[in-house]
Amino acid sequence: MPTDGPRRRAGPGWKQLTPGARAACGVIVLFVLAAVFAPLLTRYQPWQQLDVVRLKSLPPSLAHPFGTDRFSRDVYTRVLYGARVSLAIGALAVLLSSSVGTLYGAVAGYAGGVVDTVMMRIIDTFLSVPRVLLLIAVLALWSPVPLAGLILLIGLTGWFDIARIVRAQAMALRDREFVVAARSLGARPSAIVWRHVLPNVLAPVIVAGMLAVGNVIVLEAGLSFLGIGVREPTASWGTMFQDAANQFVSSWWAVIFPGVAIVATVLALNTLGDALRDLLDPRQLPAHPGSEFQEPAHG
Amino acid sequence: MAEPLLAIENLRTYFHTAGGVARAVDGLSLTVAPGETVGVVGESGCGKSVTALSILRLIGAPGRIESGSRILFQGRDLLSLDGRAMRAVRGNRIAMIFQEPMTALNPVFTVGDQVAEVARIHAGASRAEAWKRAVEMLDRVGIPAAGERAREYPHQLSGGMRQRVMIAMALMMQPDLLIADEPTTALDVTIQAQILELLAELQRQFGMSVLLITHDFGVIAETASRVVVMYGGEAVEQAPVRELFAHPHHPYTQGLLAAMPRLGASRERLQTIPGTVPAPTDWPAGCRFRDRCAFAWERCEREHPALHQLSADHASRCHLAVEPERRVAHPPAAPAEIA
Amino acid sequence: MRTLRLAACCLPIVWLAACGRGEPSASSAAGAVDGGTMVIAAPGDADNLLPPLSVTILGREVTDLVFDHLAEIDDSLHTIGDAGFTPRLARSWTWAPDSMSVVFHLDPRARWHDGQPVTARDVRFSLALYKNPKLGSPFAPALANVDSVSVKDSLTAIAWFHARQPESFFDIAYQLWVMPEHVYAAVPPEKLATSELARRPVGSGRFRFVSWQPGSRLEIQADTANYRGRARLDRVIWAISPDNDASFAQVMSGQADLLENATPDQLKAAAGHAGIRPFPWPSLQYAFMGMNFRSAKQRTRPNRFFADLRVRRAISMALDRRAMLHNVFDSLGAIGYGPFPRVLSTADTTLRIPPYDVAHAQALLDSAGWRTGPDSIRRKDGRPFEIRLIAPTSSAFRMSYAVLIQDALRKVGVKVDIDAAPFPVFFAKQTAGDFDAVLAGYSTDPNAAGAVQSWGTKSIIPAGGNYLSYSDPTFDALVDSATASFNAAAAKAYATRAYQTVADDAPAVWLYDVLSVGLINTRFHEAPLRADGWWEHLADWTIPPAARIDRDRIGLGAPKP
Amino acid sequence: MGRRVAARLGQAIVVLWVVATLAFFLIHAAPGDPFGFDAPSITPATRAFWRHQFGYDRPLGVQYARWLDNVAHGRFGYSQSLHEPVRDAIAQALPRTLLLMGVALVAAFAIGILLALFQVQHRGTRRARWAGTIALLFYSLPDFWLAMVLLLAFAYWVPILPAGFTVDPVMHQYMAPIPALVDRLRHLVLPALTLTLLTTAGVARFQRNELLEVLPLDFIRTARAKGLDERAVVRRHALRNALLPTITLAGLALPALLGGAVFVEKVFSWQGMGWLTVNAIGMRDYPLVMAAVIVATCMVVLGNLLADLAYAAADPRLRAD
Repeated sequence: MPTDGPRRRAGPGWKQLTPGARAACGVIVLFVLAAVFAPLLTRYQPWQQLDVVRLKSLPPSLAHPFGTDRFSRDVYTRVLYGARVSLAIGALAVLLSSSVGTLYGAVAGYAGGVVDTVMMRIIDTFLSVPRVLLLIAVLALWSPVPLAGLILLIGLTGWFDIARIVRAQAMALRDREFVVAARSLGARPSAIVWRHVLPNVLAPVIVAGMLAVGNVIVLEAGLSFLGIGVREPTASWGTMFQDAANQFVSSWWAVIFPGVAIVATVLALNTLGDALRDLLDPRQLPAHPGSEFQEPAHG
Repeated sequence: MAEPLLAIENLRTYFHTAGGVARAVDGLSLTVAPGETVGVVGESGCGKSVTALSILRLIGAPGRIESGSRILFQGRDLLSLDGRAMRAVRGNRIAMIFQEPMTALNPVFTVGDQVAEVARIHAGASRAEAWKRAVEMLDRVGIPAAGERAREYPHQLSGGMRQRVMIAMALMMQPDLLIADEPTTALDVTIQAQILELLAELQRQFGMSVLLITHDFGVIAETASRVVVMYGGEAVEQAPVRELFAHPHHPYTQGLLAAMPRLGASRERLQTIPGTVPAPTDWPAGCRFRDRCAFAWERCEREHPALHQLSADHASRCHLAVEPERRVAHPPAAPAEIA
Repeated sequence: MRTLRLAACCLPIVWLAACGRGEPSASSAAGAVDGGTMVIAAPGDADNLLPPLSVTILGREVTDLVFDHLAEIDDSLHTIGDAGFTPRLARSWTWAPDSMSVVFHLDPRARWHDGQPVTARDVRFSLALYKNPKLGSPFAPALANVDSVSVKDSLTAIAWFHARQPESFFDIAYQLWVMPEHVYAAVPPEKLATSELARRPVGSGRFRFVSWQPGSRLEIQADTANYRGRARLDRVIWAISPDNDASFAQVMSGQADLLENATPDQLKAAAGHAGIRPFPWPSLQYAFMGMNFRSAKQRTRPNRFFADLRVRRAISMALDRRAMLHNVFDSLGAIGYGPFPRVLSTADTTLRIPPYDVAHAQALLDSAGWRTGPDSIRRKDGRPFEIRLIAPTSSAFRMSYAVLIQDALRKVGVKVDIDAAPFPVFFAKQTAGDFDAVLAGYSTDPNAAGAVQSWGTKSIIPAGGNYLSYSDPTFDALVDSATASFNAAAAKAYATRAYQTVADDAPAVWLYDVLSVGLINTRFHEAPLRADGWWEHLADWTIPPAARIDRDRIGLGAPKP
Repeated sequence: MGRRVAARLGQAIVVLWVVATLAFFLIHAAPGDPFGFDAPSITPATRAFWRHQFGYDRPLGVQYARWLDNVAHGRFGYSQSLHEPVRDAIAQALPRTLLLMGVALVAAFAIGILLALFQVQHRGTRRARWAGTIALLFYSLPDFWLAMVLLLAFAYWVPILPAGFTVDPVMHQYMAPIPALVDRLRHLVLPALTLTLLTTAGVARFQRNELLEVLPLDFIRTARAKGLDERAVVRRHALRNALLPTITLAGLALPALLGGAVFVEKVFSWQGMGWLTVNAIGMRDYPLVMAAVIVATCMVVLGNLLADLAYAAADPRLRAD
C-alpha cells in the first residue's frame, strides 16, 4: 500500500508482468544477446562480399538462413551486426537524452519559479520544431555525418519529454518530508537534487527511456531510408532495409528480415515500456500528452 | 420493529490487489427502517464508504462483494439483481450524495443537465420536461434563481450550492433511501448546518430513510436516530443515538466521543486515539482495535470478539462485555507507527 | 564540352548491343492519324530550358525538341564533312571553295512558335550568344572553330570558320541550336540563366513549349503550323518524380507511358506484364572509376596515392570488372573497353587493359611502398591508404559499384570511404576535382574530338571536362591527328593509338558501357532511336487509333489554368 | 481570453524568432557556398551578381537583420533547384500537405477515439486486449515501412489505387471537374490512409489513458449512482471530459504528423512540404530546406495556438473568464 518513504517500491517483479510483456522481455534480451555475441553466432563479416556473382541474392538456405543480399553479403550476419548498430544508436542516443533531460528537468523542477518558467519555455520552443525536419535539415547540411555525430544529434533532439517528466516528479518531491528535512539540515540544492531527486525519478525515466529507444530505432531507420543516416558498409537495420527496399519483389528476404527486426524490437520495447508504466503508476506518464507522439516517425 | 427497508447481512467487500486481499468491509450487518436515519460513523479507512458503495453495487475492480453477503432492499436481494434491474434502483429508489460536491459533479455539464438527466433515465421524461422538473427540484432544495442557476456549470457555484445540487439530483425520483456519504465534511461550518437542516427537512417531506455516513459524531447527534460505529471493516457498536452518547461501551467509541471537541464543529480528523487504522490487507488476529486499545489484554490477541448484545438495541464487539473487570487502563502494548 | 551533356544523365544505365529497334520508318505510320499523349516519368527536373546552358537530361530533351539545328546529323552520327546531314532550318547550303565558310539558305516557311519568321539575324545572334563569355555556355568550346555568322539577307546566313577542319560543318550544324533574337535579346546574357526566358523557351521545332511547373510537370505540344509538319503526337508531358520506384509503379499502372531507365529488378518484375515492354536505347555514355592525379584538396599537388602508375595499375588489377558487371547488370551489362563507348565509330575493343590479378596488384602496391599495416590497411610513411570515392546517389548502378569496389579494395588493403551525394553536389565535387576516386559517367561527342574534352591536357579542369587532370602529350598529339584527318580509316588508326596510350596510363578502371533499358507502354510506335538522344525523332512517334486511351483523345488546346 | 491569446501569440513569435535565427546560423555554419554547386550553368560573374543581389557579400549582422525581415514577410529567397522563389514553391506544396494532414488528423482522431472507447468499454476482455495490441503494433511501425507496404499492396499487387501523386494531377488540366475531383481523391487514399494509421495508434493510446484517468473520478461514480449504464457513463460523462486534453493533443501531434508526412509524401510522391524538403536536401537547396523547417514550425505553433484556444472554448471552466 502507499508508502511515504523516500524511495519507490523496488519495482515490479517478473510475476506481475503480463505474458505479452514477458515475451517482449524475451525479444529484447534475444536481440541484445545477438548484438553482443554477433561474432560468435556467424562466421562472416557484415561487410564481407562472399562471391558477387555466384552468391548474390540467394534465398534463405541452411548455409544462409536469411539469404544473401545483392552484394552477396550474408543477411543473417548483417541482421546480427545491424542489431549492434541500431541498438547502440538507440541506447546511446537515449542515454544521452535521458541524462540531459533528467538533469535539466531536475534542476527546473527543483528550482521552480522564474528559472523553471524560462527553462520550460525553452523546451516549448524546441518542441515546436518537428524533430524529423530539424534532423533532416542538420544532417543534410553536414552530410556525410559520422556515426557519433548521428547519435549526438538524435540524442540532443530527444530529451525534452524526459525533462518534462523529471520536472513534474521533482516538483512533487520538492515539498516531500524527506527533502524538506534534508533542506532544513542545510544540504546544498545540488546535493538534494543528486541524492534525493534523481534516485526517485529513475523509474519513470527508465520507462520513458525504453519507449524512446524504440522511437530512436525507428528514427534512425527513417533517416537511413532517406539516405542521410548510417553509411555503407556499416550495417544498420535501417540501411539494410533501404538498400534492399526496391528489390522487394525479387529478393524479399533482404527486406523482410531487417524489417521484422525493426518492428519486433520496437514493438517489444513499447510493450514492455507500457507494461512497466502501468505497473509503476498508471497516472504518472506521459508527463505531457504529446509524448504519445514521440517522433519520428510517428504517428 | 417493522419490516426494515434495508437489511445488510454479513456484507463482505474485499479488494483483491497485488499487495494482498484488502478486507475493506468484513461481515457487516445493519438495518434501516422506513423513515429512519441511521448514522454510520468511524475513522477514514474503517470501511463505511465502501459499505455505502456496496449497497449500490458501485464497487469497481479489484473490489468485489464476496458471496454470502446479502443486501435486502424492500425484501429483494440487490446482489442478485441483473445490471438493468440494479440500474433501475440506483438514483431512483436508492439515491446517494457524496462528500466532495466539487468533484462529484461533472465539470463539463451544466448543473441543470445533470439534475435533469436523472428524470430522463428513470422517468423517461423529455428533454424539456426533465429540465422543468430539474429547475423545480433545484428550487426546492433552496437554490435561489434556480432557472438561471441551472444553466451554470459546477465551478460557478459555491460549495454549499453544489451540495444542494447533489441533493436535488438525489431526490429527483423521491427515493426510498438516501445514502449520504459525508455530505457536509467539505463544507464550511455554517453551510454544514444549513445542509443538515435541509436534509432533515426534505426527509420529513419525502418520508424517506437516510443512511448517513460520517466520521463526525456532531453530525450524528443532530440527525441520526440510530448509530453504527465501524472499525476495521466491521460494526463494533450499535445503539440508539442517545444511548450511545450516554453509555458508550466499546473503547473505540469512547475514544471517538472523547475526541469530539464540540457539537457540529469538528473538521479535522480525529487524531487523539493513538495510532492509525491497520491496513485492511492484514487485520490483526483477535480484536482489530487491540493495538490502539488502552484495555487490551491477551484474550484480545487470541480471540476475535463477537458482537455482544448489551441490551435489546445496544450491542458491542468487545470482550469487555463479558469481562467488564478488565476495564483498567494501561498504555497500549506497542505504540503504532506514526507517519 | 559535350561531356557535360549526358554526364548529367546520372541515371541508371543498362547496355544492350543492338541500337535501335526494328526501325519503323516514318512511312510505315503513314496511315496513322495524328494525336495522342505521351507521359514520361522523368527522374529529375530540368535546370533551365536554354539550349546553350541546359545540362540536365530533361532540359536537353525539351530544348532538342523545341529548337532546330540548321541541318541534322544522320542516325549513324557521321561527323566528317556534311555527309549524311539533312536540311532543317537551312533548306540547303553551299560551301565556299576554300571550305572556310558555308552559306546557309534558310527555309522561308520556318516560323518561330510566336509566329515570327526565322531569319539569318537569328542565326547570327545564336552563335554570338553561345560564344558570349558572359553567358558561360559549357558548349562554347565546341564552337571554337566557328568564327562568326554574317547575314547576307534575311534568309541567307554565312558561317565562317577559323580553320579548315573535317568537322567544321558538324560543329556549326550539330552544336548550335538556333534561337530567336527578338525573344532572347531582351535580357542581358548574364541574367538569362535566371530570367523568366530560361523557363519559357520559344523555338521553331515541331513541338512547342506549353508549361513547366518546376519539380512536377513539363508539357510540350505539337506545333500545328510547323514548316516541317506538326509532330505526330499531340503532346508530351514529363511527370517529374525523383523516386524511381514510384515512377516504375506509375508505368506499371498505366499512369505513365515511359520510364527511361529501369533497374534489372524492375525489368524482371515487368516481364510478361501486358501492355508494357522493355525500351532499350543507345547512348554515347561510358562509366569508369577515375583516379585523381592531383590532390583533392590542393589542386597544385600530386595525389598521394594515384600519381604513381604502379598504384593505378594495382587498383585496376584488384577489381574484377566482369564479376562486378555481372553483379550489377546480370546478363544485361557491357564491359568497358577503354575511354570510349563501343558505339563510337572510332571504338576499338581490343586494347590492352590491366588484367584482373589480385596477387599482382598486391605485389605492385608493395613495390610502390604501400605496406600492409596491423589493421590490414596499407600504409606509407605512416599514413594509411584511405581514399575518398565520390558517387552520385541518383545512379543506382554507380552506387552499387561503389559498394562492390569498397569491399574489393579492402582485400588489397585499401580503405574506401564512399562519399555519396546527390547529383548536383557530386557534380560540383567532380568539377572541382574534390575526390581521390570518382565513379564517373562520361558522355562523349560522336566525333573523335570528344576524347579531347575528357582526357586532353587542355581540358583539365576548370577549363574542360578532364576531371582527373590526366595529362599525356602523346595522347594529345595522337588525338589531334585523329581529329585533323579527313580520312575515316586514318582517323580511326590515330584514335586507337591515342586510346591505347590512355589505357596504358591506367587513369581509370573501365567499368561498363551504358546502354539504357527503360519500360514503355506498347501502344507507341517508335521512330528510329539515335545514340546521342533517343528522343531526337520523337515528333515522328505515333499511337495507332485503335490503341488509344482516354488521354490520347484530349486533342490539342491549352490546358485549363 | 484576450490576455490568454495575447500571451500565446507572444510566445509563438518568440518561438519563430528562435527558429529563424537557428536556421540562419545553420545555413551560415554549413560547409560550402549555397551557390557553389550550380557551377556548370552559372558563371562566376553571374554568381557574383546574385551573391550581391541576395546580399551574401554583406556583413553577417546585416545579413541576419535582412534575413529576419525577409522571413517576417514570408520571403525565403530563391530556390536554386526549382528555379522559382521559395515562397512560390511553398505556396504550391503547403495546401497539399494541409489537405493530407487534415484528412489524416480528422480520420485518426475519429478512429482513435472510437478505438479507445471500445477498449475502455470492454476493458479487461480479450477483444480489448487485441485492439490494444494492434494499436501498439501500428504505433511501432516505421512510417516509411507502412507506406511502402501499402504502396506495394494496393498499387502493385492489387493495383486498385494509384501509386503516387505525380501523373494524374498532371492530366488534371485536361479533365472535367468531377472526374478530376474523383481522381484527386483516389490519389489521396493511400497517403492519407498511411498517415491515418500511424496517427490513430497514438490517439487511441492517449485517449484510452485519458478515459482511464477520468473513470476513477468522483463524478463518474455520481453518474453511475444515478443509474446510468456503463456505455452512457463512458460515452457521455467520461468522454466529454477525456476529450478536452485530446484537443490539445491535436496540436501536439502536429510535429509528429509533419515528420510522418515527410516519409509518406516521399514514398507516395505526394508533392507537399515533406516531399519538397526531401528533394531540396537532395539538391542541397538550403533556402528551401530552411524555409520548410520554418514553415513547419509555424504550422506547429499555429496549430498549438488553435488547439489551446479550442480547449479554452470547449472547457466551461476556462470559457467563463
